[in-house]
Amino acid sequence: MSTDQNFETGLQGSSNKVAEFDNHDASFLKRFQHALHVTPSLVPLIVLLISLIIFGVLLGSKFFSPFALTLILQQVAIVGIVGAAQSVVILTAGIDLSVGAIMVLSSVVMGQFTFRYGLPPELAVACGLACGAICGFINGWLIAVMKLPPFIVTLGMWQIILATNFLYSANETIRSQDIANQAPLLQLFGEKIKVGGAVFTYGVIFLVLLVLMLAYVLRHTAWGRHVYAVGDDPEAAELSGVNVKRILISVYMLAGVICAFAGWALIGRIGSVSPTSGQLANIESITAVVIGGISLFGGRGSIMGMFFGALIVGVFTLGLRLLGADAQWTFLLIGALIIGAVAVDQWIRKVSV
Amino acid sequence: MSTDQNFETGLQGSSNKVAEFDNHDASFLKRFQHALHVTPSLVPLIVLLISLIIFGVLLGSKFFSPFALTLILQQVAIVGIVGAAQSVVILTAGIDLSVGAIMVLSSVVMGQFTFRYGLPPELAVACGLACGAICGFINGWLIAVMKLPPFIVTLGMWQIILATNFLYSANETIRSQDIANQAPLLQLFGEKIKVGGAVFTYGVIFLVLLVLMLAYVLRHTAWGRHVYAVGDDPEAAELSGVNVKRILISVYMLAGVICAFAGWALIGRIGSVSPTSGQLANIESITAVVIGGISLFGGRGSIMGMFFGALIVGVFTLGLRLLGADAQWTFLLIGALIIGAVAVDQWIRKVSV
Amino acid sequence: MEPILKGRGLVKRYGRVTALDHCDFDLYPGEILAVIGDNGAGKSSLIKAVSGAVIPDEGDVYLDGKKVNFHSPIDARNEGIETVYQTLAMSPALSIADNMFMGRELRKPGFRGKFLRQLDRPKMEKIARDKLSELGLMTIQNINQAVETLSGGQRQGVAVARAAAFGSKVIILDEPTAALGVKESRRVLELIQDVKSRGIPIILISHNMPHVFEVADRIHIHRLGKRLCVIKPDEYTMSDAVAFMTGAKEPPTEKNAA
Amino acid sequence: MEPILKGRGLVKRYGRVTALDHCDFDLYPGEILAVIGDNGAGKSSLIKAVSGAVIPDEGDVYLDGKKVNFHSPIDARNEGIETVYQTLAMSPALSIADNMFMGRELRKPGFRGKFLRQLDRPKMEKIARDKLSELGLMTIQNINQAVETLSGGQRQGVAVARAAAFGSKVIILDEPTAALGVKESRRVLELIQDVKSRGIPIILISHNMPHVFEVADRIHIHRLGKRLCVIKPDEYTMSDAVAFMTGAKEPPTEKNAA
Amino acid sequence: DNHAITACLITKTDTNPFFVKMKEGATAKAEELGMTLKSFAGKVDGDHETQVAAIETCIADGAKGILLTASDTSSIVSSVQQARDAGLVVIALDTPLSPIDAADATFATDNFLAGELIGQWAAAKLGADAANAKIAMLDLAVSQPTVGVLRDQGFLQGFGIDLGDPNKWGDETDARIVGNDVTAGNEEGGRKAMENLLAKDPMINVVYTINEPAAAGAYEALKAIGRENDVLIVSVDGGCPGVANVKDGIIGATSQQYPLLMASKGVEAIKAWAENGTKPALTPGKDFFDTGVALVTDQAVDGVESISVAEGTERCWG
Ligand SMILES: Nc1ncnc2c1ncn2[C@@H]1O[C@H](COP(=O)(O)OP(=O)(O)OP(=O)(O)O)[C@@H](O)[C@H]1O
Ligand SMILES: Nc1ncnc2c1ncn2[C@@H]1O[C@H](COP(=O)(O)OP(=O)(O)OP(=O)(O)O)[C@@H](O)[C@H]1O
Ligand SMILES: [Mg+2]
Ligand SMILES: [Mg+2]
Repeated sequence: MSTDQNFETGLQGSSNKVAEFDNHDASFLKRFQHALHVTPSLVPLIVLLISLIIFGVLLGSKFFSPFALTLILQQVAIVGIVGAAQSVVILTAGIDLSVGAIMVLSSVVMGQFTFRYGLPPELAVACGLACGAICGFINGWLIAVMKLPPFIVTLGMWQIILATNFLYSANETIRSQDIANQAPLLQLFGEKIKVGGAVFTYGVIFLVLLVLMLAYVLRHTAWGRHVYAVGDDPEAAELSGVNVKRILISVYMLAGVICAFAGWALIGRIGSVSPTSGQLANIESITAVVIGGISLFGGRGSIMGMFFGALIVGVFTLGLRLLGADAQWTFLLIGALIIGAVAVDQWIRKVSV
Repeated sequence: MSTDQNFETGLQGSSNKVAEFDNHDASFLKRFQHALHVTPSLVPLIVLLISLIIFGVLLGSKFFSPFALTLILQQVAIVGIVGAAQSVVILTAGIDLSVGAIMVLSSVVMGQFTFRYGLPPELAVACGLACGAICGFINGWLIAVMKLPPFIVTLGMWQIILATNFLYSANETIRSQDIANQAPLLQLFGEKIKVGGAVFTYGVIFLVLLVLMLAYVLRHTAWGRHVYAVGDDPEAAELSGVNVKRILISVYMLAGVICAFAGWALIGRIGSVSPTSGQLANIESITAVVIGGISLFGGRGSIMGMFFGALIVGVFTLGLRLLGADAQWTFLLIGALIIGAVAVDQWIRKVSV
Repeated sequence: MEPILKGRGLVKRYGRVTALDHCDFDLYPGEILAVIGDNGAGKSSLIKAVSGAVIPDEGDVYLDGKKVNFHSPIDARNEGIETVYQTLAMSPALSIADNMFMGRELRKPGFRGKFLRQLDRPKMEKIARDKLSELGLMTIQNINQAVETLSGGQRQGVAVARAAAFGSKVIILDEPTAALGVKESRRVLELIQDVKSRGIPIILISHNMPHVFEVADRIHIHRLGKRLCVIKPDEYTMSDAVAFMTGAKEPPTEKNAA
Repeated sequence: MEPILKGRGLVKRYGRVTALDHCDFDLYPGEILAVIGDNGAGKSSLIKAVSGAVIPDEGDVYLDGKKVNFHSPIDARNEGIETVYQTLAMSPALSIADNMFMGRELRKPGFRGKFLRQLDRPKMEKIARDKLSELGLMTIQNINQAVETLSGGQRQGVAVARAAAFGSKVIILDEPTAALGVKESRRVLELIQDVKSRGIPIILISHNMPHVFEVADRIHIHRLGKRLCVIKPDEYTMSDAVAFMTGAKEPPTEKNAA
Repeated sequence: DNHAITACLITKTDTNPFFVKMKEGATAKAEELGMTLKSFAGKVDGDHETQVAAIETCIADGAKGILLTASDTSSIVSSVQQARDAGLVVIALDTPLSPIDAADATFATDNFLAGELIGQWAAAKLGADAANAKIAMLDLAVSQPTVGVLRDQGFLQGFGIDLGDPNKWGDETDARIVGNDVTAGNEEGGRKAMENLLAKDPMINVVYTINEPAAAGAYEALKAIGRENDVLIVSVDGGCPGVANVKDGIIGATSQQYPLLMASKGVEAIKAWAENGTKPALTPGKDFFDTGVALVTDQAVDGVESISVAEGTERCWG
């Protein structure tokens, strides 16, 4: 060892213990704060519960009935499914403005392939799902390989897909009665299971399963971890061995497929195939995602948060309507409550650090 | 000096020259590339010129007339003004979804204060501008002080302001003839200057002056540099002495005031005061900003780029219509061309590094 | 003598992690105080707490004997405390000159500066270039380069130059030579001596023992979030200091030995 | 002997800045090659060019005598080249364990790993903790902490531990001890010796001359974007090396002296 | 309690003055009859998912009946059925559902007829020149919501142009049509669309507009190039500003509809249903209750029935 290093003799006998401090976290409050900190999706859950309670108190059994509560689930099913797609994309620091358009085009494909070309509904559904996957692939390819900004790519694709939808469908609505008679499979997600007053559609069940599955995949598989890493810092992810392109393309394709499922669920919900649906899916899905605490800058947040976020909006909407607020007042109050919900979220997070 | 440092004696006589390499940048092409690199707004300018030339060749004098070219300017005037507000916000890594709503509410305030309360138009205009400033201040306060995400704040404010607009105006339109008779000041921005076949409205002139002024302020004042610093890395900006809160609030207030001016210009353009205007201002202004090369992640890009971005969309829209594309096809092609324009942009940038 | 900057009972917790654990701190006028300690001992947290970059959970900071409540680094800067943070705190997309003058830009004289509020770029660029030359950062080829295009060491050089140029009361340097080359490190040490000779006290965090023992008047040894002891470099050897800070030896009993 | 990793005529330009100017480079099997040079000399650019992180404008890279075209760091990793970049390349919001195993995650055995593709978190966490303990990074209190909450030195420790754990052919370390404390630096040097004794060659970029002269077999001196000369630490003194790299002295004429 | 009867009004949007007035009329009537009225609306034209949610909300709320202007006339049918199954009476206002008997009753104007009237008027006004007219079609949105298609196709039919597929606009091949563009039904869109079509052919002399705000915008564009006096603008709606514009010669003729009548009739029908379970009667000979449409112009032409501006002003709605 060179003489320059002789001060290092002082190292002999240095401590090898892990640093430890008094554990200040004994109290319930502290433990609660810590729980909030490590599980960020608890925050929107709490906001959700609080708003449920408030509306419950104000409205009584009109709101706190199994019927009304499951109605909220049905009303958020489509937004929730699209929001799941949006969440995965936003976790990579992207954004998908074409979700609504993909959803509608896929549902139109399912409908028209059955009725215009006479394909068996199973095959038409498969074509619809493939259509979603293709749209997603184009998004992903442009973003990952051509390195174009997601916002612009999906903005352009939104217009392209929507226009294609209008041109292809010739604005024809396929009527509910016809579907029920000839291809009930298309309405599968509209089937109901009744438990007492509670009504669960297959669409709602699909949403819950989808969210649980994505939560598992994002948390417990390598692919999921890579999604977070790409959203966090794509350069660092690339340098540390993540195939960023492959992840991005797979994310946008997955989003496309989920949107196609949303399109299928949409047929179940409204009964018919209508090319003018889904115009608000973008903004509503993004709202759900952000209220759910997923950062638009990527890499932070959980899909459960999105689910609670969508429910919060659903609860506010139904609650305010039942309270008798008219449409513009409802918009106004929902605007205020969106800001309020996020403010509460921020506040709880701050307390919990 | 301790003996450990004796290797530093090697430093004596070390070179003090600035590193220099052969200058490879002699050729025109290289110098051009360098120019592109240091002036990013050149890229959308080039895309704009290319698209002008292509449509000019395809359409001849129908397109290359002073009338058609200045018509494009008139058509982008509102989007351009709102885009200027949006640019400043996006430079701070924010986003303002409420621009369109602020614009409409301000124009309604100007109109209703004149006609409902009989204020002199000058005062009503001042009230409209103040209304814009207040909306902007609320946005800025929530974002800077309450530390809420800009997307959510302005999403909520969008709904709140729009609902207020409809509730306050009771959806009443004030007719162009009434304004022309009683308060022509409100239509000021609709006044025209004709130079040969070219028609310049005051609105267009205002847009150009606004862009030039903002370009100056952003580039040559401390406030402008701070806007970039905040967008780049707000934490670093704070640590290095920027009053991040003050900058953010001032940025959103400025955006609000500019939107109010846009509302005034809107009255000039459509003649009347209509609470249903401006529904597309958000998406169109963001499109202009992003095509203009301003990063949605803040801190990069220039306001001139936004101006060219708005013009690119204007040129495409009018050019395609003149080529005979119908409304749906135009919609589709504009989607494709948005992606195309940004792809060209990326490509030029890559070549130029 | 009254310390110019003093901390008492500072506590800072991050979730379950305790970065500062009732830590005391003293800086006397005109001295160079080195702060040494293991990685994660809480050195950066300490200087952030005294420079306004984080607000401590408990404890007080005194400047010139008066209690101060810094709410942001700007407050500290206005009192003349200039800090080079370990993360450097620069805006990557802006130029070197822009970064050096961030928050204290120079305006053109006369009408253009007063009413158009135009910046005096040539002057700022000239000063920036001079300050960097003083530090011997000759490999910077273009003063208008964006900071993100600089090498790690160049970036650090810019941050140090900024602090040295503007600090008037206290200068805090958090590992200023970590990424610097031999020549550039030497310049920074010379600069530190230089600043000291102007009567401004300096806090220097460093892992480089030879540097620390060369320039420091007193050495604050930090361990597990608190001040373990303060020693004078001429009374102890480097190997003692290393032994204290790593817990291999017991520190001298009189805590404020030096 | 054939170099295991070789660069010839590498050029990399960033706009007007020339970071690599027809640079050559050789790493022989089993050796520790130090790369030294001023800040901004182009050391980081050089190792990025040979590890796939940037694609050089001109010039070729050879691995085991065969020309390779790395398009991304993953290509280089697949060939067994593991790199610690100066910027560390970590995902701030993810945990230490997640970062260490990024791109090479371990899956649970059996059904859950094969079909559900479930990660084996306990195992990854255990390995991560072991690797960090080997480096003496004892102050890390929680292996599931997000990397962004670590101190600068702790972060660097994690990056070094990752490279040492997974490199099989070449390990490249860009200033691995810049932010490390005395104890931790010593551990890294020991680790380097350790890796070498496993027969894996190492490229070490460092500004710390004592460290360089202690561990290096050969020293590549980089100046103004090219290799100035290569020396053996036992043939020249530290002060010679510093003089060469700063341009104070002419380098030995036979370029490949060592 | 008198307010025990709750009725719902669900409109396409609540930003279009037409629906705003409809709501005002319904609210006033409900007040008069001592009922509670809750109103809902889609966010944009064509937004039928929000309407579905609104129907569900009304069911949950225990309303007795729903007044509905459907954004998508066939998509909404299954939700309407759900409401009827739950014991609510559903009355389609303004726009019939498809099939029309999906609702308990329909109080509507015929949008196709409204278009047809202005088409006939324009053709008659031009006389022989109608054969070489240059027509600009200012429509609602690229998504082609039904109301826009009906008015557009009605106009073309009235003008004597072959429709192609009557369920969509833009597929006509007649050379007299310079082009279709979309306006979003407001002034801004009207002006821009008009400018685009004028750039295509500056000699346009007939302008069909989806509604009166779009017509006002189109007029501004024409004024900007000094052609406001030699172009015929026709429109649909009959709101008070629109009728005033007819008076000022900005719009040549407009088809007036009667939202207040629809709304008040509808509210009365719900009250009747709630109190004694009677369903409203239909206009004899039609499968809906026709609230009527009238052409408002001061330049009456032969063969097209019209009312004067003075009369139109008396009956206008907002
Ligand atoms: N923002 C933060 N969130 C959570 N924990 C943090 C944060 N900042 C620091 N810590 C923790 O606080 C402890 C002290 O960190 P600090 O940066 O002060 O150490 P340091 O002495 O400066 O170390 P180094 O020499 O490596 O820079 C570390 O354990 C670190 O993990
Ligand atoms: N992405 C980039 N864009 C532009 N210039 C760059 C970029 N990366 C490096 N440079 C420039 O290239 C030159 C070499 O940088 P490099 O990082 O290779 O130096 P280095 O020898 O590693 O320095 P240090 O010891 O400070 O880390 C510097 O002048 C730097 O400014
Ligand atoms: Mg530190
Ligand atoms: Mg380097």
